[in-house]
Amino acid sequence: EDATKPAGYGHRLEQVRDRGKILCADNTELVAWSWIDEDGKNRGFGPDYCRAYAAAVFGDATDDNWEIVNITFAERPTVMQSGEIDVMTIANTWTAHREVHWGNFVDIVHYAGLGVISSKDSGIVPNDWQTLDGTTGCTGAGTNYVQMAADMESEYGITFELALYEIGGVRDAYDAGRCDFVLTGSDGTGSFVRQLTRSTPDDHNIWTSVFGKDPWAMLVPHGDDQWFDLIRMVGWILVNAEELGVTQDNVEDMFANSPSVKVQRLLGAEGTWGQDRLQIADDVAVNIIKEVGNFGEIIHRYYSAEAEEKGWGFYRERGPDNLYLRGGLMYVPENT
Amino acid sequence: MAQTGDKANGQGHEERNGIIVVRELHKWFGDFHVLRGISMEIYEGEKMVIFGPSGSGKSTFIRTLNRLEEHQRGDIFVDGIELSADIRNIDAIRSEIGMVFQSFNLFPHLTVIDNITLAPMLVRHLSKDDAGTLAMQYLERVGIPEQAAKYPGQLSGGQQQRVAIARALAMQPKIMMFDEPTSALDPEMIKEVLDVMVELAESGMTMIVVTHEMGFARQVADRMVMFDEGKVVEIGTPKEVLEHPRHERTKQFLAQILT
Amino acid sequence: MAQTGDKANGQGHEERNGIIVVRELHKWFGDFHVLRGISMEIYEGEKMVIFGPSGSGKSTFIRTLNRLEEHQRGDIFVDGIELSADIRNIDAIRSEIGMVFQSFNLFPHLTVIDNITLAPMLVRHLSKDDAGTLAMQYLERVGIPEQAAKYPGQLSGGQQQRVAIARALAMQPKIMMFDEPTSALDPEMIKEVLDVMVELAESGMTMIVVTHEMGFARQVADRMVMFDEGKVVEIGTPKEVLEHPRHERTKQFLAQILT
Amino acid sequence: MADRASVTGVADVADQVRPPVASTGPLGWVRANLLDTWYNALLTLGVLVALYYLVRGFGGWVLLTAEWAVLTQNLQVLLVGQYPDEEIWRAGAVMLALPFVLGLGWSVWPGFCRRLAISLAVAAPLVAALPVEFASLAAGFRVYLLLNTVLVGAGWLLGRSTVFGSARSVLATWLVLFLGGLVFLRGFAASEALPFVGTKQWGGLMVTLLLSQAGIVISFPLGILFALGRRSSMAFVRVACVAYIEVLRGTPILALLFVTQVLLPLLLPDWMDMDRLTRGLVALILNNSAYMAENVRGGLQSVPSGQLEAARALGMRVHHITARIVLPQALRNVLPAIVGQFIILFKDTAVISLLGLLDFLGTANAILSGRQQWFNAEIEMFLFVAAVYWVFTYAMTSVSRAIERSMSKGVG
Amino acid sequence: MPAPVQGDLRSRVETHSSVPLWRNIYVLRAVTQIAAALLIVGLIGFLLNNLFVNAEKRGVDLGFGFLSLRASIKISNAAIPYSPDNSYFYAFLVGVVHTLRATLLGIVLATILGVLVGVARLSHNWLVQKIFAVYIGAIRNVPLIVSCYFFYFGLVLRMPITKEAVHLPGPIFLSNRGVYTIWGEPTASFGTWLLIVLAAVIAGYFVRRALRNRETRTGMPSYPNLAALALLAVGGVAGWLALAGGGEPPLLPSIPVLKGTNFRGGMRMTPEYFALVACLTVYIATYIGEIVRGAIQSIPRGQLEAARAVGLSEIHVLRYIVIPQALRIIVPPTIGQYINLTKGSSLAIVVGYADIYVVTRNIIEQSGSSAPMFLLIIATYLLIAAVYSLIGNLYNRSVQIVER
Ligand SMILES: Nc1ncnc2c1ncn2[C@@H]1O[C@H](COP(=O)(O)OP(=O)(O)OP(=O)(O)O)[C@@H](O)[C@H]1O
Ligand SMILES: Nc1ncnc2c1ncn2[C@@H]1O[C@H](COP(=O)(O)OP(=O)(O)OP(=O)(O)O)[C@@H](O)[C@H]1O
Ligand SMILES: [Mg+2]
Ligand SMILES: [Mg+2]
Repeated sequence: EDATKPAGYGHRLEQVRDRGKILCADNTELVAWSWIDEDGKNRGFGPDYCRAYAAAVFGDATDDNWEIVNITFAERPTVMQSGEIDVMTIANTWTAHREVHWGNFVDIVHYAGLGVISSKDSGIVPNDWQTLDGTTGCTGAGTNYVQMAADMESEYGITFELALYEIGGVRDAYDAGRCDFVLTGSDGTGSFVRQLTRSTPDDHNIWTSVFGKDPWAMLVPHGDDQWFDLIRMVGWILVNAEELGVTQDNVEDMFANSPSVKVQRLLGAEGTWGQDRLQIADDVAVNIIKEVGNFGEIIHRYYSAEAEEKGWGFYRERGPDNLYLRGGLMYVPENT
Repeated sequence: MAQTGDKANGQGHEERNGIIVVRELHKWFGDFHVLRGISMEIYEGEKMVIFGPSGSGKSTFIRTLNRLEEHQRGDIFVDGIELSADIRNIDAIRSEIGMVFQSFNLFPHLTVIDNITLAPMLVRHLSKDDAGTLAMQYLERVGIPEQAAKYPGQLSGGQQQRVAIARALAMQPKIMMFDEPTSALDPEMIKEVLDVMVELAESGMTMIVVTHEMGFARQVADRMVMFDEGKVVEIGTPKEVLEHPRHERTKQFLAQILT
Repeated sequence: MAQTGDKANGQGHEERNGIIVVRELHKWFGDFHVLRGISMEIYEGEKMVIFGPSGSGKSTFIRTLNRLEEHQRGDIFVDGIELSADIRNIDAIRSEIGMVFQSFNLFPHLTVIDNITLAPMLVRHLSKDDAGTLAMQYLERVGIPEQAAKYPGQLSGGQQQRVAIARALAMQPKIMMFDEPTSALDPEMIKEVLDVMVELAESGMTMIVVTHEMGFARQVADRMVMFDEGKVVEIGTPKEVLEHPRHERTKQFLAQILT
Repeated sequence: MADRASVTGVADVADQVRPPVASTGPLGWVRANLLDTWYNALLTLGVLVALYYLVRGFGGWVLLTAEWAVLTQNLQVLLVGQYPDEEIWRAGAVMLALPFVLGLGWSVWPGFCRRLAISLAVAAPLVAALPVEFASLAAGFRVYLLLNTVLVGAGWLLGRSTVFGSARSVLATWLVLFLGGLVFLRGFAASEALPFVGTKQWGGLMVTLLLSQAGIVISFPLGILFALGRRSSMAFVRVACVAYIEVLRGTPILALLFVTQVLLPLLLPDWMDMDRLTRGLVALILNNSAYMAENVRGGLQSVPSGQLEAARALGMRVHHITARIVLPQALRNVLPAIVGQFIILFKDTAVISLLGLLDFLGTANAILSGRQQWFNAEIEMFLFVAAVYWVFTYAMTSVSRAIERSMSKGVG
Repeated sequence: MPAPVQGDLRSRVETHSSVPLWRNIYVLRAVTQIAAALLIVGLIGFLLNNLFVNAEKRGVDLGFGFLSLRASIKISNAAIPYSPDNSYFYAFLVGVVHTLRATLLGIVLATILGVLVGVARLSHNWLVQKIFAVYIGAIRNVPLIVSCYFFYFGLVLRMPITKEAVHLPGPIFLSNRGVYTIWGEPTASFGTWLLIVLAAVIAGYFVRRALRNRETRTGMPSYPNLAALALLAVGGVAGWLALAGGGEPPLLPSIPVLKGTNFRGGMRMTPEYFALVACLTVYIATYIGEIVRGAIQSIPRGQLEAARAVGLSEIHVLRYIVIPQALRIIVPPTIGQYINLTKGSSLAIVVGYADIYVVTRNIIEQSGSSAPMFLLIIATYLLIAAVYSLIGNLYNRSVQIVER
C-alpha cells in the first residue's frame, strides 16, 4: 500500500483514524490558552485547535475523539521525538533550532516579541533595557526565554537575576514582589501577568519595545507530509473563513445559500483543492467551523472583554494576529 | 517388645539386607574434613544410637543420609535407592526418611494440625480430609490430640517435639532419624518425648537416633556407634559398647558423660 | 576475719554511730506504696544482708540510699551527710557508696580498664596513669588482671560481675551495696563472684547485700533483714534469723528458699 | 498477720500514710509533667503563649479570611479529574469499594481496621452536613457521602456473618473490586452502558488512590521476586537483582518519572505503547519494588535455616517451601516495614504531578493556574491537599502501628 | 585426603547407575542458571536494541558530544562562576554544585533539628513532648512535595517585599527576595591575615594537645579547648589590628543596602535556596528525630544508673555513656536519611531552585539530548549515595561494639 502513497506521506492519519482519537500535547497552566474548567473540560485556544483538527479528521469533535495530553514545557522535545502525539498545541515559540530538532511547525497563530512587563514600583523605565540592570526577573522554566535572557544580557551589557518557575509560579512570584519584571510575550499572552495588568493597571508597565521575535505555532512530528498538510489546511481554513465572513452561526446557511464562489470553494462545494488527496471530507471546512468557529471567533472567545467577564481569558488589542486585509499579519493562501 | 530379640546379636545381621547402606562416606566443609570414610549398614527395624563428642560429625552424618548435606565421596543407598545426583532419587529417599531435630523446627505460622498435614497434602497429594484424619491419628499416638488447633508457640518444648515426631510420622516413612531430640528440653519434658520414642521403637520402626541419653540407648538400641573426628570409633550392642568399650577414646568419653 | 567478732551481738551496736541512718522512709510509685516506713541503722564495717520475697522493695530500698530513686518521706543520712534535694550532697553520697547490680551494667563501648578508670578520672580527677594503676590493683583483687584490655562483651558473666565490683571499688567508697549480684549467673560463676565478696567483707568494708545466697549470708553477715511488702519484718544475726525466725512470714519464706 | 504489723511498731501508722498530695492526682500530674523544674515551668509558659497566638491566628484565618470556594467550586475535578459528567457515577461507584472493604476489614481485623472504619462512617455524614455548596456536584453528593457509612456497615455485617470473614477473602475482595473497578472505569469501546473512558480523563484523588493501589499490587510481588533473586544461589541472578535494587533505590523518584516518561517510548518497541499514566506507574513500581525487595530480604533473613531443613526433610519441593514456609514467616516478620513502604509509595505518587499528570496534586495545581479567580487561593488549596494526604497517610500509619503493637505482644 | 572440588562432576564418576541428564541435579542447576542468564541478557539486549532502533528512526542523538557545546542558558545566582558561554557540561556541574550546597546545608540543619526533636520527644515536659509529636505527625504524613509548595508559595513568597524588609540586628534583612546579612569583603591584606589565623590554628592545636596530655597525666582540669580557642581569638584579633594599623583591614564590612528593589552588598541567601533547605530540613528532621529518640530509649536504664552510681554528673553521663552508645545506633539509619534528603532535593524544581534536575531540564530543552542527560543525572545521584554509604560503613566498622 505504501507504493500508492506519494513520497513523504506516512501513516499518521491512518493511525489517528484507527485510534479513533487525535492526541494534542498541551498543558493546563495558561490562562486563555489552555486550562481545565470546573467540570473537568479542557478549554482554551489550544484545545479549540485540537477540536478543529478532530473535526477535520472525524467530521466532528466529540468528547472521545480528541484529547489533550498534558505535558510540561521541558518535555516538548522528547514528546516530539518519541512521536507519541499527533500535534502539539501547547504555546510554542518557533525557533530555527526547534524546527530542525523537534518537528515541523505549521503557520504562526500568534505574533509577539519577547517583551517585558515591569512593575512601576521597581524603578525600571519602560522600554529602556539598561534599567533592567541589577533587577530581578521571572520567567517560565524550560522555555527559550531562558536562552533569550542570556542573549539580552550580552546584547545590552547588563545583568539581572532570573527566577524560573512553571508558568503558574511566574505570576505568583511577580505578584508577590519576588521579581521586578516578567519576560514574556510582548502582549502578555504568554503569562498570567497580563491578568494582573488588567486588575491593577496602574501598577505595571507593558513595554512596547521587544527583544527579538516570539512567534507561536502548532507543531507536528517530522516525516509525514500528508499529516503536515492536513494540519496546515485546518489553520488556513480558519483564517480564510474569517476573511470570507463564515462564522459558526452562519456556516450551514452559507454552505447552502452563499452565491460566492470563494465561499463555496472553501466550504467544499467544489471539492477540488485536495481533500481527496488528504483523505478528508470535501466539506471539511463546514465541519471545522461548526465546531469552533473561524479564527476571529476563537480569538474573540479568549481575548476579549466578554472573555474576561466570563473568566475565560482577557482583553487585548488584536494586533499582528489580525487579518492581512485589515492590516495584520494573518496572511494565508487561498483555498484554490 | 517385638524387636528385642535382635538386641543380643547386634552384629549378626549379615544375612539381612541393609535398609541403609553407607560405603566409604567422605565429606568436607571447605577444607575441613568432617566425615572421614564412614561405612555402615543399618537393617530394617533396627534401632541405631549414635553418640560421640561435640563436633565429631554425628549431625552431619545423618544429614547426609537425606541430602540435607551433600557428600563428596562414597555411596549411600537407602532402601535400595542410590543417593546420587538424580533428583528423583533424592525425593524418593526423603519421603522414606522422617527426621526430628534438636530445635523442633515446627512451622510457627501454622497450627499443629496444619504443621502435620502440610507435607502429606503437598507431597503425597492426600486430600485435606485424609491428611487431617492421618494427622489426628499420629497426634493421638504422641499423646496430644487436644492440642491440634493451637500454634506451636503456645506449646511446651516437650509438646512441640512430640508434634515434630507426629509430623515426621505422618509422611509414613520407613526410617526415622532423630538428632539429639531431647537436648533442648527440661528434664520432665525429656521423659515425655523419650516415652514416645520408646513406644515408636517397640512398633518396629527403623530408627537412627543421635543422643546422649544412655538410659534410652540401653533400653532401646540394637546397636550403638561412637563417632569421633568424623570416624566410627566403636560399634556394637549397648552392652558391648557401654560396659566393655574396646577403645580408649570411648572409655574416656563415656566416663565424661556418665558422671 | 577481723570483723567476725561483731557477729555474735548483731543488735548490740547502739554505742556506735550508724554510717547509714534511715528514719521512717516512705516511697510511692504513683499510688503504689513501695516502702512503708523503714527505719534502720547500719554501722561502719557492718555487713548487712537483705532478703525477702520478690517485689518486697529490697531493690527500691537500697536504690533510695544513693538516690537512684527519690523517696518522698523520711530521712536518710550517709556518713553524716543528709540525702536531700541538694545536688552537692547527692554527689558526695554517691561517691561514698559503690553499687553492684544484678545485670552488671558494664559500659559495653569501653574496655574493662576504661570502665574502671572512667569515674576516678572524671569525678576524682585522677590522672590517667594513677587511675590505671588503681584499676589494675582492683582488677588483681577480683582476680582478672589479664582481661584489662578486653571489652565486656568478650567476658563471661562471672568475669563481668567481677569487673563491676572492681569498678565500684575504684571509686574507693566507704560502703558497697550489692543488688542480687549473683542471680544472673551460672553456678560456677556464682562461686567466683561470692569468693570476691567474701574476701572484700574480710577486708572490713561496710556492705549491704541483697541476696538469697544463704550460705554467703551465714558466713559473712553481721545482721540480716527480711523485707516484706515494703516493711522490715525481721532483723537480727544470721543465727537468730535463719535458725530461730520469730515471725511466721519469715519461716514461710525461708522454708521456700532453703529447699 | 497481726503480729507482723506490730514488729516495727510504726507499720500501723505507715498504712495510713498517704503519698504527698502534690505527687498524685491532677495537681501531681501537672507538677510532674509540666512544672517539675524551673526551666520546665518556663518552657511550659513559653509554649502556651506561642500556642495561643498560633491557634488564634490560624483559627481566625480559617474561619474569617480564607476563601474556601476554590475547593467547593472545584470539588468534582479534585476528586475525579476530567472524568465525563454523564459517566461520573462510575467513578463514584468505584470509590465506594473503599468503605466496603474497610467494613469487611473491620470484622476480620478489629485491631487494625476498626478505628479507621468507624472514623470514616462517622466523618462521611459530618461532611455531608457541612453548610457549603458542592458546586458542580449535585445534591446527590450528600447522599453519596451517607452511602459510605452504609457500606462500612454492610461490609462489617457481611464480614461477620458469611464466608467473607477471613483475612484471605478480604484481600481477595479488595483485589477483585480494585481490578474490576479499573475495568469498570475504563469501560468498553463498543459498549452503550459503559462507554470507553481513557486514563487521560481520569484524574484527581481517584487517580492518586488508584495509582497507589496499583503500585502496591504490582510492586509487592515484584519486590518479593527481587528479594528471592538477591538471595538466589545463581550468581548471575543475584548480581542482576543487586544491580536493579541498588540503582533504583539510589535514583530520585522524580528523575525516574522523567526517564519513564521520556525514555520508555524509546526503550519499548512500537507496538507496546503505554499511556502517560501507565508510564508514571512504571516509575513508581520500579522504585518501590526495589525498596520492597530490601524489606522482604530482611524478612527472609529472619527465617531460621532450620525451617528450610525441616521442610526439605519432609520432602517438600523448593517452590512449596518458599511459598508455604519461608515467605509467610518472612512477610509477617517485616509487615510493619512493608506497610511503611506502602505509605512512602502513596506519598511519592504526588511527584507525578511534576510530569504534568493530573493526579490529586496535579489537579490542584491546574486549578490554581487555570483561572484568574483562583490565583490567590494557594494557601487554601495546599492546606486542603495536605489535609487529604494527611488523612490517608495517617490512617495507614495507624494500621502499621497497630500491627507493630500486636506483633510485639506476640499474638500469632 | 584432599577435598574434591565442590559439585565436581568427576567425583560422581564412581556412581553406579548413570543418571539421566534431565534428572541430574547438577545438570538441572546449570541449565536453570544459564536460562536465567540468557533471560536477563536477552531482556537488556531487547531494550537496548529498541533504544538504538527507535533513536535512529526518530533522529534522537544518543551521544555525549553535545556536552562540550555552548550552553547559552542563563543560570542566576550560580554558586561557582558561570556564564552562558560555558559548556553544557559545565552548566551541569553548576547544577551539581547547587544540589550539593543545598543538601549539605540541609543535612547539617536537619541533623541539628532532628536531635532537638528527638530530645524534645523525651522531655519531661508533657506539652513540649506532645507538640513535637504533633509536628512529626503533621509533616511526615504529608508528601514532601506538598510541603515544599506550601513553604515557597504559602510562606516564603509572602514575606514582605524588599522595601518593607524585616530589619533584624546584624544587620539582617528578611524579605521575599531572601535573607541578606552583613559580610566581609576581602582586601589585599586578607591573604596575610589568613596566614596569621592559620598559624594561630596550628599553635592552638599543639597547645590543646599539650594541655590535654597534662590533663590525663595529672588529672588536673586544664581546659585545653578553652585555651586553644583563646589563642585563636588572640591571634586573629592581634593580626587584624596590626594589619588595620598598617593600612587597610583584611576585610571591609559589606553591608546590604537597598538600591532600587534589590539589596546590594552583603551576603544573600535566595528565597529558593532557603525554601528548599527549609522544607527538606523540616521533613527529614522528623525522621532523624525518631531515630535519635529510639536510640536514646534503647540504651538500657541500667547504664544510666550504673554511671550515676559511680558518681558521674548528668553531663558526664550524657557525654561518656549515652552519646557514645546512642551514636552507634543513630548513625547508620541517619546516613540513610541523608541519602533520602539528597534524593528529595530534586524537588527543587517546585521552588524554582536551580539544582541538577532543573539545569538538566533546561539543557534538554535546548539540546534535545534526554537519554545521555538522564544517564548523567542518575550516575551523579548514585555516586553521592555511594559516598554517603561508604562513610556510614567506615564509621560503623570503627565503632562496632566488640562481642564474643
Ligand atoms: N555448614 C557448615 N559449614 C562449615 N562447617 C560446619 C558446618 N556444619 C557443621 N560444621 C562443622 O562440622 C563439624 C561437625 O559438625 P556436626 O554438627 O556434625 O557435629 P556433631 O557431632 O553433631 O556435634 P554436636 O554434638 O555439637 O551436635 C563441626 O566442627 C562443625 O563446626
Ligand atoms: N519504676 C517503678 N515504677 C513503678 N513501680 C515500680 C518501679 N520499680 C519497682 N516498682 C514496683 O515496686 C515494687 C518493689 O520493687 P523492688 O524492685 O524494690 O522489689 P524487690 O524486692 O527488689 O524484688 P526482686 O526480688 O524481684 O528484685 C514491685 O512491686 C515493683 O513492681
Ligand atoms: Mg549435632
Ligand atoms: Mg530487686
